[in-house]
Amino acid sequence: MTDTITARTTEAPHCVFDAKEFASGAHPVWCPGCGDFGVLAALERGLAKHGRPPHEVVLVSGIGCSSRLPGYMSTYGFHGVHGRALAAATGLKLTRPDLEVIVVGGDGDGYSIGGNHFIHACRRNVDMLYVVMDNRVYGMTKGQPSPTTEADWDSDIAPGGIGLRPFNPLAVAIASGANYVARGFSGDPNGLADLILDGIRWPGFAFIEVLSPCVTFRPEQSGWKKLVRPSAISVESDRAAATALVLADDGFSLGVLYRGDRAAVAPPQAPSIAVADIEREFTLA
Amino acid sequence: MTDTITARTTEAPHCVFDAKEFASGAHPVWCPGCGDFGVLAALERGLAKHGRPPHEVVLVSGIGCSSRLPGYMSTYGFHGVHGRALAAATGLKLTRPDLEVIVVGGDGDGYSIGGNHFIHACRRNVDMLYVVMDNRVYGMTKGQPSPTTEADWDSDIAPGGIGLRPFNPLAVAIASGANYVARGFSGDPNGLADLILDGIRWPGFAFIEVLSPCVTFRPEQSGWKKLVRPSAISVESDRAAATALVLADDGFSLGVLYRGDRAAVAPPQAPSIAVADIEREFTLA
Amino acid sequence: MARKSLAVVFAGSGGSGAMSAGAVFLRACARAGYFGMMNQLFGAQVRGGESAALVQVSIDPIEAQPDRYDLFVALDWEKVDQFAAEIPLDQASAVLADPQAGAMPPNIAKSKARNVAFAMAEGVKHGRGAQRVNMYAVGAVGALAGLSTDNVEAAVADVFKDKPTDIVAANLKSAVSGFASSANLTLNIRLDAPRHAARWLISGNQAIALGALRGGVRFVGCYPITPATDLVEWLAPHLMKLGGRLVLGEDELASVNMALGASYGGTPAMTVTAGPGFSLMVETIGLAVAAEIPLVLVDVMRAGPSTGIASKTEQSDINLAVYGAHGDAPRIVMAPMSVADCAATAEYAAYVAEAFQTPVIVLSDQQLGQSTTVIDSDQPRPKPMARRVNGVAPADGAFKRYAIAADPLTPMPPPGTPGHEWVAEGLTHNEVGLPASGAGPHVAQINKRAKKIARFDPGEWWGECWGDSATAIVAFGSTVGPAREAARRLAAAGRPVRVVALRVIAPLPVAHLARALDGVRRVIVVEQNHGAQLYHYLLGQKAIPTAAESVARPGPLPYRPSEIASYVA
Amino acid sequence: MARKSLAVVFAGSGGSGAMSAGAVFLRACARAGYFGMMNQLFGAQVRGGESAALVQVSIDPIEAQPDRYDLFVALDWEKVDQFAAEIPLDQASAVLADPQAGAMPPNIAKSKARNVAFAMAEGVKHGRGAQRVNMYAVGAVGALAGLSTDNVEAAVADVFKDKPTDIVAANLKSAVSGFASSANLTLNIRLDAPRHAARWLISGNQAIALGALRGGVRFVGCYPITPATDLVEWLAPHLMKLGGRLVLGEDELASVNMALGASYGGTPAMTVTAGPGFSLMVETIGLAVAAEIPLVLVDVMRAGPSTGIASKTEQSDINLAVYGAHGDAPRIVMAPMSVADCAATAEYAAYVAEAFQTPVIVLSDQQLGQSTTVIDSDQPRPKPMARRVNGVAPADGAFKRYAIAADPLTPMPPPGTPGHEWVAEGLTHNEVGLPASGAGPHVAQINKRAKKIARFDPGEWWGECWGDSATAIVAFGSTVGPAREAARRLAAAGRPVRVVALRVIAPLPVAHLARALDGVRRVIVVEQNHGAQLYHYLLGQKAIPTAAESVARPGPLPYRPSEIASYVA
Ligand SMILES: Cc1ncc(C[n+]2csc(CCOP(=O)(O)OP(=O)(O)O)c2C)c(N)n1
Ligand SMILES: Cc1ncc(C[n+]2csc(CCOP(=O)(O)OP(=O)(O)O)c2C)c(N)n1
Ligand code: SF4
Ligand code: SF4
Ligand SMILES: [Mg+2]
Ligand SMILES: [Mg+2]
Repeated sequence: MTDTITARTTEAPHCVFDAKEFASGAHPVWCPGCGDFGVLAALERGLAKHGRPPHEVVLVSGIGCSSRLPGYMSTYGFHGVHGRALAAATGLKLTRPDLEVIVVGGDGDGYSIGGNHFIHACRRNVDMLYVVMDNRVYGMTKGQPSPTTEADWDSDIAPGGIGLRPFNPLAVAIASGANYVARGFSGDPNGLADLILDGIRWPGFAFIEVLSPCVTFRPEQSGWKKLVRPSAISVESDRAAATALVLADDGFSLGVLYRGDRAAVAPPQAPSIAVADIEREFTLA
Repeated sequence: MTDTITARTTEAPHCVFDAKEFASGAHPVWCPGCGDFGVLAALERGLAKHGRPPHEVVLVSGIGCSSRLPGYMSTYGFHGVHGRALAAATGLKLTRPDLEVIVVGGDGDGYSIGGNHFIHACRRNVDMLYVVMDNRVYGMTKGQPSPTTEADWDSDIAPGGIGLRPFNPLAVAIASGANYVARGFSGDPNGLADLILDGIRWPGFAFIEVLSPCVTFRPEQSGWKKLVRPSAISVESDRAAATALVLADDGFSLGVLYRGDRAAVAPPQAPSIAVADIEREFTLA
Repeated sequence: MARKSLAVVFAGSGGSGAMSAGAVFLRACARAGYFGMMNQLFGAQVRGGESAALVQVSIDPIEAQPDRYDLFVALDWEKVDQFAAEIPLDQASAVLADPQAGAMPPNIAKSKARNVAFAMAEGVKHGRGAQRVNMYAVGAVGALAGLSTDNVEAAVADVFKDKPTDIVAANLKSAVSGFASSANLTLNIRLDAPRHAARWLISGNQAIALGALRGGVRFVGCYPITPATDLVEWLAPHLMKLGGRLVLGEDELASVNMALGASYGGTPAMTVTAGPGFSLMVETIGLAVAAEIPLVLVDVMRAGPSTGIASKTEQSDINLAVYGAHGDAPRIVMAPMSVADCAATAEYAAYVAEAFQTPVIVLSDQQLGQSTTVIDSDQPRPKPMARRVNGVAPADGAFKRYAIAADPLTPMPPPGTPGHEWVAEGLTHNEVGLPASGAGPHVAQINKRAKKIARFDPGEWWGECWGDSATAIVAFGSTVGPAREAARRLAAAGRPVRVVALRVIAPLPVAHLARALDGVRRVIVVEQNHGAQLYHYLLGQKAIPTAAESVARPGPLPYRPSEIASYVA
Repeated sequence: MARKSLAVVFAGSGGSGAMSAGAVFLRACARAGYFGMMNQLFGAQVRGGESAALVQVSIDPIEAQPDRYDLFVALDWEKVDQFAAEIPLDQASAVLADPQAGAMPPNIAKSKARNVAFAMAEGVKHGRGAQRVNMYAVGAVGALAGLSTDNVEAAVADVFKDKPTDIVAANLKSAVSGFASSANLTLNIRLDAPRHAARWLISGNQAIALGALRGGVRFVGCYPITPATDLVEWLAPHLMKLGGRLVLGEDELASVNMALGASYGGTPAMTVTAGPGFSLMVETIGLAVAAEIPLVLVDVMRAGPSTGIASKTEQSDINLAVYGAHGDAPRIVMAPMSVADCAATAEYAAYVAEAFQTPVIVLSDQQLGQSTTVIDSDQPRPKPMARRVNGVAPADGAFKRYAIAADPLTPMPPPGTPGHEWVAEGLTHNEVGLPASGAGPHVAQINKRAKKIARFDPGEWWGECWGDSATAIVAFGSTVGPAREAARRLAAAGRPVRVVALRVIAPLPVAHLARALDGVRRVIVVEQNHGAQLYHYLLGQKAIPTAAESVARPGPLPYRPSEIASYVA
């Protein structure tokens, strides 16, 4: 991350932590080799660098393999129902702007059942980070095509492939108003940790799409490590240009794609009246 | 509409109707002057030109002032629950490709509660037309800001304005994969009828955002007739270019914005086995 | 002879000002010291169509729509007769109409109500400056009822306080000339002198909002839906000024999850909806149960099923409130017993949700919610209760948010508390909140939550019982008012009836209810839905005898006292 | 002495092949003519972790998990003892384990089961080429049970039919050497000779899918959810080949509305889900009720509330199925009484939905759905019923889709039918389907729909009653099997018990149930949830006496026959 970027962050770190302090110690249910391990490591490292203590951080998630992540961190967590993590996080952050709110989940949770909350979270621009572990499959339910699955990926439920052009989360995020859009790779936890730190500190709604292979149902995704390249996407503050970039990209360029300058939703105002003042409205005098 | 476009339509009209034959005769509950009257007229005219008889057409809608429209037409109709019209229409069209399926509704129904079905309908690209009567307000519930409402529009529920950048339906539709994207105006029913005809005939999912004033809760929208201009948006077959256009536009340019060349979802295949063949799978011999 | 109460309708086409007429009349009477209630009827047109303001005023509190109206004021006759079925008139009723407006429409005329000619159009023409027929009519009716011009004028000023001064002046002038014109009308609707006391003019929706604010609610996630929208519209600006926030969700799924997220953060939170939205929310209610997070859900019931009739009343969401959600998801359900009780019930709901770390559903209904009512402002209030947040920091290992101990209520420190980090968990979990799939934790946590709900004893807040007759009517919500009015009349006729109103519906306050039904030989459960939802629920809980009778019919018409009285009699 | 039945567990760490072992053993026994059932247990890891295959085989049909296992085959001991609570062993049980794998873990050892050393690792080493311990074990157990090598080899070929030939060969070889090795084992698990008949090997989920196809379902909208996913995964390719279509919705709201849209178009349609998805669907169930559109909803119940335990069984969605949705929304609810009954119940549900133009909910559960079972292939099937589509074309005016007439079932011609255009309407509507807000149409249409449901008489399809004792167990779904097995044992012990199984749960077949309970003095309602949902429902319908007893406990453990027998005794 360049100096310019750091200079625009909203908060400076107030103390320094070790990544290990962000681990809960619980043993992940993930299959050995699952990409989500890399994302967990990146979150621990990114948060350690960020410097806020675990109790000031809340990880919010829905349902899926990836959504199990909050239990593996030493922070507060909210493991809600499938697809609604962004909504819960919105209520939380709007009432507790003092907390660091990070939403995590999968492509099914976020782009399928959670799609409406995704586009509206982008639009609402509440100051939080959303990390999607995209493995282009519903892992938890044992391998069905998700919105980001390739059209021709064969599965029991869609023999021969689902036949639909995959959902483009980055294009949709930009069109919907996200203020920060990046792509990371679970196989590069340090690079991802930097993106996470950057996204946390960027004002408004920051979205990081992470390529996070499902070794069990999409073993061919182990080839992703050869496809990713860290630079082709450049930071663009222009939505049209950023869209053009992302539409032209093959989906394997990593880095920050877009950073906007929308102000995040403001915290609630300080109380200016008491309930008793309101009651007067009903009197008849 | 140019010849080139007509040449790419999927079906030719098979007989000619009068617009009146598409009216049910029921008296709309709409406030006098509501923009939706213009959309109703445009649908009647567009369908008459299209030439399929009323019984081969199904109007599908959700809930809202605009969603009342199916009852005012002489076609078949499905007036479902709030926000789910596109899903119902998808099931209908996929099983009854012989029918002309048209989905209508409002900005609340389509972009707010129905947002997930909107982006996934764009992606799924089933051959149907979706007409949104956008009045930038929840009319039926008496005037709350919708996703397309201007940030500073004052209302009881959001005094001083909701403070959010409005949702850009056209940009989101393009990012999500709609195959046809246009903007119309209820004050020009003939122009809108042409767009409707064009959208019906274009393969795949066609989306027409219609500026349709709510004279009751947004009386200032009567000024729209001075703002709309019929030409600034040109037909673009390039998604990035179309996005750039729509992001730069002030929202009042009318016409076809984007026409893609994705093939629509194919109809189901002809039966190749019988249930008895399946049963054999369970036998133990 | 003067009367104790008066029921008046102001009706007319779009633009006739029927609603303002009703509002001014109600307010003028309220200022004069009367109780009162106003309900609204609208035609099919979304806005600006014909309408009718149904106003009752009385020297006693009013909790039910009347059996009949004394007076029907036709501001004009356009499309107004469509309301006839909802406005019972009889030969003792008077219809005040302008002869210029044409003949009484047949649906009204067949009531045999007496026609009293009132040249309103002429009347306003004679005044100076712009004039309003509706205010002219209100002035006249106010005078006939025995109000002072002061009260009428102050009411006009109140109702039009946000309008430009010339408009206010024109309305005032019309009301005053109407007042004067009453001398020419032979119509005895004079009211007895009222008893004065501190009163409020409030709707059930406003009262629920106020109660929630009193109860500490500072976050609301919601999505507009009739007839709950005006609740949140009233609430939004007040909540903002109290330092809270109302967020419009993109749908009900978002709204209820936003509220749950805010509550997890430590802020008492609420969502407000009606049937269709409530149906969408039950998955998240289950999450609130499983993860033990406080939440208030207000359902302003309307006529169902599906989209039904959005603007009209019914009590048909009992099943959904009590049983909605997959799995074993016990929750608390309450219903205000009157408009006057709305604030207290909502406040109580907020406290109970917090104290028991559980969703509390408040079943209001359109009839309560949208009745603008004069109530005594001095109503009983529940004692504050709060969420337990002081957990014992673990010496080692993770904080046991979901500890299995004698007390099923385990502390839930808010995020930001050092050393108590926990994960709110909707999966079957162990004591520290990690997912678990064995029978042990599954059964232990289900028992923990069930015990918590079973331990909730509302005490005197369970409901109310009036009378000690051997015949009892059991009711809840907006049906309590008509039931009580029916009981008053039956008592007056020498046939006293007990009325048992449930404020807490689930968990059913079985012991309190049994005490209230002690000595009863005939139980009649009255409710406003087709399926007799409450009746079957009470049977299922063995709370009423199998011989209990059920009076159940759907909306959209509110129960009238005579309907209940004639069944019981 | 040979035995009538045998319960065997194959367990081991990820990669040990416990599931294939179980599948081969079950299939080999089935081929030999035995009945059987297999259930699966998995560790916490999403995939590839430790697992156990629970297999029972018998000369009689099997409908319940056993009280205890005769044999535990440890392919290795890694993490396997976590399953101990779910695999009852006792001193009469044998544990077949390789001494090389180490000592028996304490949770298993404390059962006092006899350890039978079986040098599997050594055994496979001595064979030629690549070898599999799991198949070696199956071969040995098969031989001990008295199967022929032919049956074992054919079963291996069946189970591995999609694998490359070298893999199949290696597995075959191991099974054969294992078969031979059995001679060295002193373990008497020899089965009685079976009775042969036409049989199927099928899971409840597959059987429901098959039943739906038989019933004419040609469109499915769904969203993956455990334990319903394998149902739709099996269904999808078959549906395609039958000219139908399965669409993966973006969520359950989409799925159920897609199905409803397809159904409106004239195609029998279904959605398939589990608790969380079902909760999301209830708003649309209400629409299907109000607009009178056929729909089959299959809920494969799992442990709740909220996300609960996705992979384990419970019967806790009765409340949601019977009562879920706002407003008066009566619907039909059914449950298969066994795996063998799944196809018939699903087929029946499809017919009833079509014929009664209404949503029909099929409550299956994980225990039924994911039990791979040997059943007699010749099961009773329901008579086809179809949707009424031939409406009378109106001479003038619109087609009266929602006509109020003596017969509440009014024709619903599919779109495309000239002259019968109608709008499916979820608002309160008049006879032609236009929104209406008066009491008249509201009450008339609610009555129409209620009458329709009330007229549904399932006849002999209501459920079943076995026995005529004065003590009756009432059960449904996967609890019927254990109840019947308990009854068999009690009868054998000279204490006969009647078992009453409900296939139709709502509307409650009150008359049929009353007949089934005729002469009963003691009623015991057995169900698998905490809240005694069925019990309270039956009480609420006055279908059982208030003295009826409730046996209700949550999942995730299935009921075992002894549990029910010891309560009853
Ligand atoms: C309402 C609801 N519907 C469906 C499910 C079943 N379900 C659990 S996780 C999941 C998809 C997970 O996919 P994704 O978010 O991509 O996570 P992954 O497992 O791939 O990390 C589904 C469909 C559920 N738990 N709740
Ligand atoms: C599930 C559900 N939530 C909320 C509502 C209430 N509701 C009815 S229409 C509507 C919004 C309508 O807005 P829009 O789609 O823009 O239509 P318009 O009335 O403006 O034409 C809402 C929120 C409902 N009927 N169902
Ligand atoms: S199934 Fe896939 S996504 Fe889930 S834990 Fe295993 S590798 Fe990861
Ligand atoms: S409220 Fe607005 S959108 Fe609704 S009918 Fe009236 S003008 Fe049209
Ligand atoms: Mg995934
Ligand atoms: Mg709108």
